Amino acid sequence: MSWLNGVTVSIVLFGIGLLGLVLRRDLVIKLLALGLVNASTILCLVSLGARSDGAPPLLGISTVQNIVDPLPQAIVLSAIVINFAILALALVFVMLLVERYHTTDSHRIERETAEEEEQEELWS
Amino acid sequence: MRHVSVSLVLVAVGLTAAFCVVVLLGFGFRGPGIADTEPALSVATWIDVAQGTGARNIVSAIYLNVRLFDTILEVLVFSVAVLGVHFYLTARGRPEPVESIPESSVVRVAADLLLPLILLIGLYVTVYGHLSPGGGFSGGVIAGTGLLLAAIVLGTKTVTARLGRRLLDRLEWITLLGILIVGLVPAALARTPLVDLLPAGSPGRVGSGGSILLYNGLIGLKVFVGSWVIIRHFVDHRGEI
Amino acid sequence: MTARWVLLALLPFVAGIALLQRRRLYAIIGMGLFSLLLASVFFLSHAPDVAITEAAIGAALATFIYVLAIRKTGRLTVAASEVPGLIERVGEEISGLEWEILDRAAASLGLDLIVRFQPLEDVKTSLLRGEADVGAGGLIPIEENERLLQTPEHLPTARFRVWGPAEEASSRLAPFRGDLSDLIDTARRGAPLAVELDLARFLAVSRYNLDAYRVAKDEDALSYTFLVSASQPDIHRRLTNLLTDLRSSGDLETMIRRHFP
Amino acid sequence: MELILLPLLRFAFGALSIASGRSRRTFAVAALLVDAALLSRLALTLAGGTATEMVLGGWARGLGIGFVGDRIGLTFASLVWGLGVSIVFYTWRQNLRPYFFMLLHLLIGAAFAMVFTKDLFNAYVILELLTLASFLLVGYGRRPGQIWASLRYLVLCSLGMSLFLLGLAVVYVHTGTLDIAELALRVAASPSAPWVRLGGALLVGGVAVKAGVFLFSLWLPAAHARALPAVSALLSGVVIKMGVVELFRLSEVFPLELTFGVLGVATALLGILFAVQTYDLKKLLAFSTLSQIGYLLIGFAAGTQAARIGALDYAVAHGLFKALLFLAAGEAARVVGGSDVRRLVDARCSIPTATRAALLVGILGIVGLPPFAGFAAKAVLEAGIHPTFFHAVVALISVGTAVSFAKLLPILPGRCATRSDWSTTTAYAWLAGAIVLFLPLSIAIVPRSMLSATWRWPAFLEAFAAVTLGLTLHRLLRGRRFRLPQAIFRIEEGTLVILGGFFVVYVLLQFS
Repeated sequence: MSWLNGVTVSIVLFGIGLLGLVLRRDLVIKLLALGLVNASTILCLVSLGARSDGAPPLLGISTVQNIVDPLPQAIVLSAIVINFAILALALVFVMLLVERYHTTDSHRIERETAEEEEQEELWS
Repeated sequence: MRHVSVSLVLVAVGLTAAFCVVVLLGFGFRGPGIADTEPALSVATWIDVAQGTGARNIVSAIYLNVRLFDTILEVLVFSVAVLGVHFYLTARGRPEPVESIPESSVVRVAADLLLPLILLIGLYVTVYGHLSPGGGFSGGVIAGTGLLLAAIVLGTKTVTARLGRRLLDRLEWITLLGILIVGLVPAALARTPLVDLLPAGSPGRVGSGGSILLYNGLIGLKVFVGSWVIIRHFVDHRGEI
Repeated sequence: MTARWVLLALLPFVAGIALLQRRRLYAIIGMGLFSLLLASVFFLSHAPDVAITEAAIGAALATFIYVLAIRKTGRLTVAASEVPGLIERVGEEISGLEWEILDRAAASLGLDLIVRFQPLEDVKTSLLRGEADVGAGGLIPIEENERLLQTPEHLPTARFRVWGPAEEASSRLAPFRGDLSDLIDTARRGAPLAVELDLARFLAVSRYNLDAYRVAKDEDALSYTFLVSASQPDIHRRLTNLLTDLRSSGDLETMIRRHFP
Repeated sequence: MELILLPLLRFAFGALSIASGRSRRTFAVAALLVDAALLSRLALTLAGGTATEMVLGGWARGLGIGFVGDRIGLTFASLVWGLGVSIVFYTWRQNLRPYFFMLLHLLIGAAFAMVFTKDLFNAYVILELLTLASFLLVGYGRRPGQIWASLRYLVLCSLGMSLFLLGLAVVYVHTGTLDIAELALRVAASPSAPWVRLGGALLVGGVAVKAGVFLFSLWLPAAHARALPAVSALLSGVVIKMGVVELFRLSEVFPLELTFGVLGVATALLGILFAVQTYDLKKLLAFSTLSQIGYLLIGFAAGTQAARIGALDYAVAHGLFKALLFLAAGEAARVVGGSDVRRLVDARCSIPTATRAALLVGILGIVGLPPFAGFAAKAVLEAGIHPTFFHAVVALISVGTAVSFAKLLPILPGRCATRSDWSTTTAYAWLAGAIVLFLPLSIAIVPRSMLSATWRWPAFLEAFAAVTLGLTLHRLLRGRRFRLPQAIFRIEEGTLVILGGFFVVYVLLQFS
């Protein structure tokens, strides 16, 4: 089962997320897909060090020889938080758009903003 | 799905599949530790580093000492998100009334019992971040989410009032400034900023690990307040809970 | 380690199924489940710090704010005046012909249906203010309004003039606009009354005592419709299509017979 | 020590301007003064010897986050500072909220960190902070168009950053390092390994989304055109440039000459096509930003030291005149009530004289007439380019730029004098001064020998010829509209185009 490791799965997840991002028109589901893409890179980084006889990077608890690489774990902590921040703000913006256009369909919002742009001026 | 044109679906599936294949083939991952050359950083280095800082959790030692600047930037990103949510969701004309669901006493009792427990867990995860898994960020989020429970029962206004609205608003920037000041203190002592000045202490004790505990505490407080602000706005915006 | 493999193999399926959902709520719950599984994978990959952070942020906080947000983004708000047979509260449930049609429309749009009952005179105001998307509850629109869209008729109705005992009949009475329960109350007491009613409301009132009053029926070709806020052309189109489908398949007949035996 | 103090103090000022919103302008000025002091200290150290290097937290090299204060970093930091000055003046009378100032401080602080860092993951975090801060700034006006533009920006940039992180994983698993200098050594040891190509393509593809490369940055026109003028100036002058800085750092690691050549030519030509076609002033500026990024990439691709330095010099020059153009265009559009060029021409008398003068200086700068910034930087750049093909492309972009900006000329004349307030005029004067005095100023980045070589008559001749040709073409083309595809600017197509761009980079890396 050597092909079934975190890296392979994470790349497949990246692909699924991309498809969701392109093919689903609902903005909320687009954001979920974007979250999946981001999460897949985190899985990829964490899996770089994972091995069956590994031990968590805690001194005094784990055997020193078995400790897995702690650097990817440390950096993905930042990545997780950043992904959450992006998601929260994107969600707020989707809420603002829905309040204005009463829809989460990306094509319709695209069309309506383009029409509005033609009609009204960009500055007031 | 059916509104999407067929050609777009075909192009998307084709490109994505090709992307996956290219990345899978090119990645060259043959299992952990199997590299073409000796990696620049090894686990042994990190163990030395962690022992130098006095922290037992190696990840914490990297996250809050070696790569502290990343963490500060990440806290800034989180602050920007909190501010953004606050800015874009408040000044929108009509604030909707928020009501709690008063009817079920079971929920109320459960919340009364659970809330202190969740806050305690958050505190533990924060304070013991350098000894066991966890840290300021996860601790703060756990405690902040615990308040969601209180918001369900009491309504966000009551919870905010109990926590003290002005205190919350101030904590938001006091903690941020605190983190930056702790990072800048060495500059005042003619050392480079972000250097850890506190002693390593004896590993395994709460008071060990240099300034990791200090940072964890500040970040925990900051994230606790921040996640509550986010939750409050989202709850308020739902109209009812 | 077997557990880790099983979880890893599960991840793409959970993610794929979650993103294929029509209803946003299900997709969100699916992705929350995905995050939880991911956190377990991290834990089994000897990354407890990442697992805790992912569980707290990805699985809990992110899912919460999604769920909190979608109520706002995904509901079909109906302003309705309560009319027995068309849309009425029966205990905890709502039933009626119009409710059934709206329920189907909401399901096909992937929206949660929220009904706000209010007096008939307020329904149009709610629509114009954008507080509701659809107006229901025995609406017979007469004048054209470019800010409100009409759906095709779903039930024919008529004008019933009710007056008495102390009131004089005129050829045109004020159409009824208020709360139906008040009217029923008035009728039950036999108090003076002069009002024009549509079929469903007339039936509702006539279940109680109408002996003291005189009744006349005007034979205008009138029908009930829904009113849709002009900012919601999608909902209007969907409702129109749905009504046409229901009529051509004969389902509408069955539904009408169910509520108006 | 200045290297880390610059960003950290900016962040502290950001927190302070939220804490005490009333003194937000005082803090903005104080931050500029502190920056100036730190930058001049850094410049003195640099003038005295080689680049300063440091590892944050006092750790060993390669272990912690490495910062390097070289000429490039100092130049870009100065650019950021200079733009910061003009933005503070420009917004002085606008009564913006403390929130705006906080974001401004964070953006500038992150830019300072970006120009100095040589750690890949640190670059990722900084780029994300830049993305979020500028995302919120684009939506600051809360118009639905702005909200939608910035949402697309966020989604596409986040996708790009995911590609970057994936590339970082590829690189890390094979080298075990995140330090760019260390990474360069390892890549040089095995330049043709498959992971080098994949990692390089992912990293470059990810950064290119932020750097304004046409195939990748399809979010850019809408975001630039719909944001507030001050924000557009920041986006074009600072945020895009930070992507360029990272591309430059990556070009020292991976063999990217061919890639940058192809991408540069593509982005330059496409940008020009769209710029010539549009009649909306702000969109015109946005598309021209794309075409100008082409110059930089061609400069990186040429392979000579002179071309690389010239490209960086041009990046600074572009930051200056594009910021000036955006500020002036925003002011003009606000006064007239629309940014359509024809409307601006009709109502040109209501546009303040200072604004029209600023537009003139900006146009002279961007079309590259001597002695303005564009000419000086382009001359250095061209001196280093050897393949004739690239030379032809650079000349073509010059002509195209002249064609697209020729339609602005009717706005400028007019005997009517309208006064504007002192703060915006100061902002214009500051930037215009830098554009006029660019040649002496660029001594910081360009060696003196290279500078003197640019003052030759062929360079002058070429500049004037390009402008003349551009004006003639503009007359010929006038009234002729051609339609270009607009669907690529949607979120779905944009995602696919980014994927396609990744493949282009990947394939091109095979041949280098």
